[in-house]
Amino acid sequence: MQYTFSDEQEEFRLIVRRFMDDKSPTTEVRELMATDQGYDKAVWKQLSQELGLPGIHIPEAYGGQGFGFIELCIVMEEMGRALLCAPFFSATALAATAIMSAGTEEQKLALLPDIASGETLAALAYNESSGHWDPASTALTATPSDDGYVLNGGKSFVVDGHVADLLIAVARTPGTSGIYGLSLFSLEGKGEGVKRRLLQSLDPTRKLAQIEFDNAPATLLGELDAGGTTLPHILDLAAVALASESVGSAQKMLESSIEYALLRMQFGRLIGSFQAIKHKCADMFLEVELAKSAAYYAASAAAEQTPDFPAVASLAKACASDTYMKAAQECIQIHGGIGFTWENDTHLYFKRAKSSEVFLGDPNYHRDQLVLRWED
Amino acid sequence: MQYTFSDEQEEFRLIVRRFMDDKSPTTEVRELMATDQGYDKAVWKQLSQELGLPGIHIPEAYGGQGFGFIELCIVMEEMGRALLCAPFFSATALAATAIMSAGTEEQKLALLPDIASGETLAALAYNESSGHWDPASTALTATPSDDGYVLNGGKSFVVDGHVADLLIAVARTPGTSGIYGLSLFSLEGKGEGVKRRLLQSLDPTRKLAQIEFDNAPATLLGELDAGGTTLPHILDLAAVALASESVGSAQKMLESSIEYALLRMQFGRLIGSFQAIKHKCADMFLEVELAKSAAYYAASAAAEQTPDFPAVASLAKACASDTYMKAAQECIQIHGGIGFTWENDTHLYFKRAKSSEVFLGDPNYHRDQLVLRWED
Amino acid sequence: MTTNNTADSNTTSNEQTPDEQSVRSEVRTWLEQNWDPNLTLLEWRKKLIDSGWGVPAWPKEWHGRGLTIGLGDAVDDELRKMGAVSVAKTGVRMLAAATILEHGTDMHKAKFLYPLLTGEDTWCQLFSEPGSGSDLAGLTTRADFDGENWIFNGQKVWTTSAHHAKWGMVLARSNWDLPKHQGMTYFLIDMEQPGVEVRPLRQMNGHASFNEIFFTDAKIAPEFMVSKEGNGWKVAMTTLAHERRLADGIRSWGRGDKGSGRVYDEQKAEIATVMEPYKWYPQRAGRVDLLIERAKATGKYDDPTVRQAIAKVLIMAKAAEWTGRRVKAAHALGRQPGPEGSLGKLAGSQVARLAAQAHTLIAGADAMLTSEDGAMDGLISEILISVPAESIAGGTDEIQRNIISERGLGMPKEPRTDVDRPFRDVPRNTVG
Amino acid sequence: MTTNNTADSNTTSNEQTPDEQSVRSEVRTWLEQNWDPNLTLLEWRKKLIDSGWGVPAWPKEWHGRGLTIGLGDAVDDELRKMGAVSVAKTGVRMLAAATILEHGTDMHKAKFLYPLLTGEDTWCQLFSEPGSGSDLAGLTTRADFDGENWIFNGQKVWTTSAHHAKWGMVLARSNWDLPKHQGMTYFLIDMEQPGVEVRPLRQMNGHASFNEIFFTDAKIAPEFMVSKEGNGWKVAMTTLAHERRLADGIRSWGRGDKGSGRVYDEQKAEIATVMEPYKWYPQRAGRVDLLIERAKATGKYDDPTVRQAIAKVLIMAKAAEWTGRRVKAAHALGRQPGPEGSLGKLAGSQVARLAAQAHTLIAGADAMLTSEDGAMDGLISEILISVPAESIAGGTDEIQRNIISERGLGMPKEPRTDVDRPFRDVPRNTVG
Repeated sequence: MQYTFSDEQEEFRLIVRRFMDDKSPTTEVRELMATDQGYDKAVWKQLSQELGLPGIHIPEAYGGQGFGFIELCIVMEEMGRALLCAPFFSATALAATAIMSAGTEEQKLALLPDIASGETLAALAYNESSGHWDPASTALTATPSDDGYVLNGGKSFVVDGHVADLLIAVARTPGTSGIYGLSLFSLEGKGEGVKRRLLQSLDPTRKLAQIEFDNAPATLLGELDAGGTTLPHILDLAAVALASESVGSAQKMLESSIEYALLRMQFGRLIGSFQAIKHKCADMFLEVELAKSAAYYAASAAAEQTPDFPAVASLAKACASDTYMKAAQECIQIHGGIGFTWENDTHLYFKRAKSSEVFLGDPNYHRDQLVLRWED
Repeated sequence: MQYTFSDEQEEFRLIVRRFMDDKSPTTEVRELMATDQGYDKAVWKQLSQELGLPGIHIPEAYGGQGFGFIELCIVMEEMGRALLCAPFFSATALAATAIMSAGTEEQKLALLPDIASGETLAALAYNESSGHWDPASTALTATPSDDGYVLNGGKSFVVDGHVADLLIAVARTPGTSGIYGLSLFSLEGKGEGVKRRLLQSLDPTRKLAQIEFDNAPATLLGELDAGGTTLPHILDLAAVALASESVGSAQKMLESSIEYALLRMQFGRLIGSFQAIKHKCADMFLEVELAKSAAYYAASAAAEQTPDFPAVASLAKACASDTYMKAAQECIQIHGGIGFTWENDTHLYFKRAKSSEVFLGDPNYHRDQLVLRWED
Repeated sequence: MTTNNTADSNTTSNEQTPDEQSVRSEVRTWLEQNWDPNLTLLEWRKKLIDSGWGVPAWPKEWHGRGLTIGLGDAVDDELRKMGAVSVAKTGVRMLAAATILEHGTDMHKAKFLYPLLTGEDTWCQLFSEPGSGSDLAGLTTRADFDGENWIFNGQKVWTTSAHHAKWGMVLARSNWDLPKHQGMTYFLIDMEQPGVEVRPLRQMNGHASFNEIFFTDAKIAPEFMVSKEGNGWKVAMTTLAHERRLADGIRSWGRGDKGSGRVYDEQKAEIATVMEPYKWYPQRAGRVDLLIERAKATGKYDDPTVRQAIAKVLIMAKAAEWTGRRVKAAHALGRQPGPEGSLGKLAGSQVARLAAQAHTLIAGADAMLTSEDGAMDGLISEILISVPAESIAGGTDEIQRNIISERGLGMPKEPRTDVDRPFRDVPRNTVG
Repeated sequence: MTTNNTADSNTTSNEQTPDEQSVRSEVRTWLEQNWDPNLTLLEWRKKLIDSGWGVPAWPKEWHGRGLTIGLGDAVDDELRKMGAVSVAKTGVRMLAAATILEHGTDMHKAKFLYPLLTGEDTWCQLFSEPGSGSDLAGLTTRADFDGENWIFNGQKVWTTSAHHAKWGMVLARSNWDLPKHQGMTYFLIDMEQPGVEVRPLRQMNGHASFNEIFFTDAKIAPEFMVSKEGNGWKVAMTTLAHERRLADGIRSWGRGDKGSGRVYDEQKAEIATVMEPYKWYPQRAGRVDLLIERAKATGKYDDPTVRQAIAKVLIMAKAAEWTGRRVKAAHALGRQPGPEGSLGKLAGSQVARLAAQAHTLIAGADAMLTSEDGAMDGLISEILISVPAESIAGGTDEIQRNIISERGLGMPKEPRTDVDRPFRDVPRNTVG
């Protein structure tokens, strides 16, 4: 088990951080979050061509960088820190991971290179309007047709689903129920029978779409009815990627809190010299460090495919979600009134925290999973 | 609804408090907790004859003082504050309340006067070794016999059960299950077929007994099979009495914390001048005041038999248990090392807090009940 | 009973403490003869003010009848029963009125009170600054006397209603060589002058309920000073005491009287304007009232962990409510108010935060959506992004804990280094 | 590499940085020739100490071989593999040794180190006082020089093992006219003299793991002063730094070597005595390891609200464990240790408290019982009444938060009023 990052990984992190500092200041975030598209094509191109990030954990055989899940998580963490608006989480962390886990060799060769190069934006259409995170709740149906399948039903909360060129959708064979009869399908975002609508999201830096499928032609990804096996793992990996993003953001909230506490004076003293603020920051610091350790351990467990991975994926998700939410709340509190203004950047992070708290399952759900999955 | 105490009630509280200050200093508590009997007969006699406390909420027709449930709760609160070691909770709050709720007129006339006068110690044998608080879990059986019933099975966690002259036991008609077939029975503590054992309790100021019944002759109290109706109310009343005791103790913990914080110096200052301690005390104060309000409201709801009583009984119990436990913990923390010593009195209260936290159902149980019982 | 009670009177009411029944009957008679819903709001209010029934607890020489607060409430009750519209008793106006009545000159009273009651003049309060929030006495807006006027420069913030206020109560530093609390002066400022710029301040929840005010050589004539130079802190304390007392009233004020007629329509429009900044306040407090209904509607009621979350909110919210009633009940019995009152604010912050958490669990994935896509047409998302203000606005939790521990529990203040030297030597914020 | 490496040596090892393999082989050879489980513990230890393999990382002139810490660990590893008993490396002894090696005179080293290593002398540390806990530098035990000896008066507390200690490290105030940190002196005191009274201190969980020490005209000859008069604070910092470093080791020390023979039996008895005060420490930390097993055994595992409580403990406990490993791994890569290390203590308090809560929910009514009647023969109740110490012992949570915010986050210290004037003028406790 790798408990800390290698020198190469630390070096890589610095490169990513410098890119984010340069390309994703909050002025930029504010501009992009006001658009429907939600990202900057030029920055995405640079991030793809100069750093190769969209292919970070995709094997070289499929056109990727051939790094592992730990490096993916480093990227997520740095993006979370900078609140980067880009379709990385959707295309690489979610969709590419799903294809790598479920697709046939042929499909990987066909689909992954364009994702790795950043040319294809992909999205994972998993959740439905019921809002449940359990794969068993899937209602979208996939009926065999002459040249494949047709999908009928709807998906919701699809990250970047409105701009995705490629959709990876989870659907069930008609007549099945529970975790049986679930499969993954690929189809074009602008394909026949696909109607997409950008949802109004509380966190405008993460775009969510609702998608209706009306006899939409789709191709089976991997094996039929294997979703019950592949999906939980895909979702666990997604949860760890999201947890990594959250600890990056949480660290930023801690730093922002300290920075303000060491700048702001009241009663003739820096507010950072009052125990009420110092102790709050000490607690934040503890929680952020613990959440980092959990996310790092989970990333390592994913990379090494250890048997405790499912449990620690839930552990990391619950821990990171709670920590980020609390850190954002406390960051507002330490800023006082100014922290509640639109002008101050804290709310951008607060809203992302709220969105990440429930995405892929809220902390209560993952705490329950953690205990049920725990092996003594 | 009575939101505060009348002048007469405040006056009564002062009388009770003076008695407790006089008779139950912690030196006395420490002596009594080391005994098996657990109380001082002389003090009990005074408390009965001078103040009439054992009959506080028993109607005058049955030899009591004829006050209401609010006055009972005032007594409980003051006893909690002083950590009085006496069979008041067992005999008056639990057993007499059960007899008043379930007994026939004749039985009330027969049993209550001696409890009211303090001559008879009574105990409610409700819980069994399974530790469940739901009446449905009752396993003790009551089989009809020639001159009444015989009880078979066991009871546990019976407060003062080892010294009680009179036992009120909950048992079920053989062959019944759930809340059906439950009845209350009265029998002598030293009666035939009754074996009692003092349990080793974490809180030595509250004595608990285990009782085995082996064909023990018993008299039906009130109506057969009516326990499913009477018991929940008896337990709710008991919960509110216990909540009142807990807020009295919690208030003591708050006062003890402040007192020490205004006495102890570190770094050339009173520790009570540090924000870390001040804010901790402010939070304690808030919680104790809220718990008091909840207990007072619940006592008032009991007295006026309002429809929201079941829900607020659970609310008060959950709130008071958590508040007391936390206040005791923080009181130790504010005292530092000395707070963890045997010599310091805080642990006496801490142990009572732990015991009261789970007695009659832990806060999780009552929170759940609160929501399930809540009527919008 | 006020000291003004002995002043000369031209009303027809009985002199000295009249009893409630006779007051009620007198106002009823007057209303029966005068109340007319078809008057304009202004016409009616002038009539009401002139009769002394608009603010009966005010002194007789200033539009009132010198009645006790209790009798004043009885008069209001009669107006309510009749459906008669009252004078403009909005929150900030009442703070200005209370301050002027207590500390103002006769010129102030003559000039300001009447148009304040008719509703023609709106007011705002200009105390907080970007650099002085919790530490209000650290303010740095400067008032310099140029021989003719006081010249104002600086910035104020968190000013509700400043965008339509005609007058402002403003606290500024007029002397930098005295300790911080002694160098402030309190003025009444004309908001409609060139040196005053009002900019809306947008919050993280999208509303703009407050304003920032920029003073650039704004002018105030010396006669608009309230009390003496350097006495500003004391006057401000009067305003703040009334603000604390009225806090609930300010927010719940003006549900509006029901009826048809011109006066009602005009009142409705007035209320809409005044209440606009407060419409998100119920969401900020966490909307505890919706929890069980929402849980049942989403099916989350069946989840025991959600029930725990709801229970935690209910316990705190109900206990806080009962604490409030306990304080009032004790007060009604003539007992000294205990320190319980000051705890409500802190409890409210925690209720709001716990409620937002429970609403999040109940909403699940829907917590990510807002506006028409969000649960209850965006109401739930408004809760989620409004509650962080509850523990800040009107005094942070940290300040509340200081107050509670010091005033409620008698714990010592921290050593201070900012109060015993000239303000110009006290370290302070260079930027807001 | 220590500066003592160049000192004259009478061992047969290679001079200068020997490699690990040769060290391991050398000690193995020596052990094969010398290790004999049928010796008495004392006989064996003397042999081991004389060989230099007992404390190989100590200087050559003081029973060691001047090896690096890493090579010392390798030697210990070889002893372990052979099943050979080591020198008396118990916690408090090692603190004394480290302090004496760094600040002691040659007389101290000659007199104390040898019997300390053989196990003949036990030690205790006398720093904390009833009146100075978090504020250690506020201590008031006085040392007055009577022309011949230092005369001690005062009271110490929280002294583990004092009841069987031969020697104590004691910090006392020798000058009351200097600021608090400058008036303390560090001594080595003979505990077996009439002026020293040791009383056991009983805790709320019934154990008596600590002692109170009363000095009444106890005597210390001047040559037992460590470092200079007034330099005590600095020396104490050395002791405390080693205490922090060894914290885990002190508690887990001495599982004992396995095997049969006289030396093992004697070691077992020694360990039993030394470890006695620590036997409740695992319970104090909350026994996270038992939670799921207990939940399954009681059926509470099926309650989702209990699973939430368990999950909260597991998250914090595992994350804290991984944080510890992260620090070590970074250290092993030669990186500067970050401030993460100092967070473990604070996390531990919270884990313990959460674990006690979860154990309570799991135990239900059984939480009211103890001893043989209690769950797991009273082990669960010992958890419940031991965890309150976790957030106090070894530095309260409040002090940890001060340290973390100041050293870890660079936040300013609070204004201090106790460090810049003669100690006799600093307000302090009149009673403990």
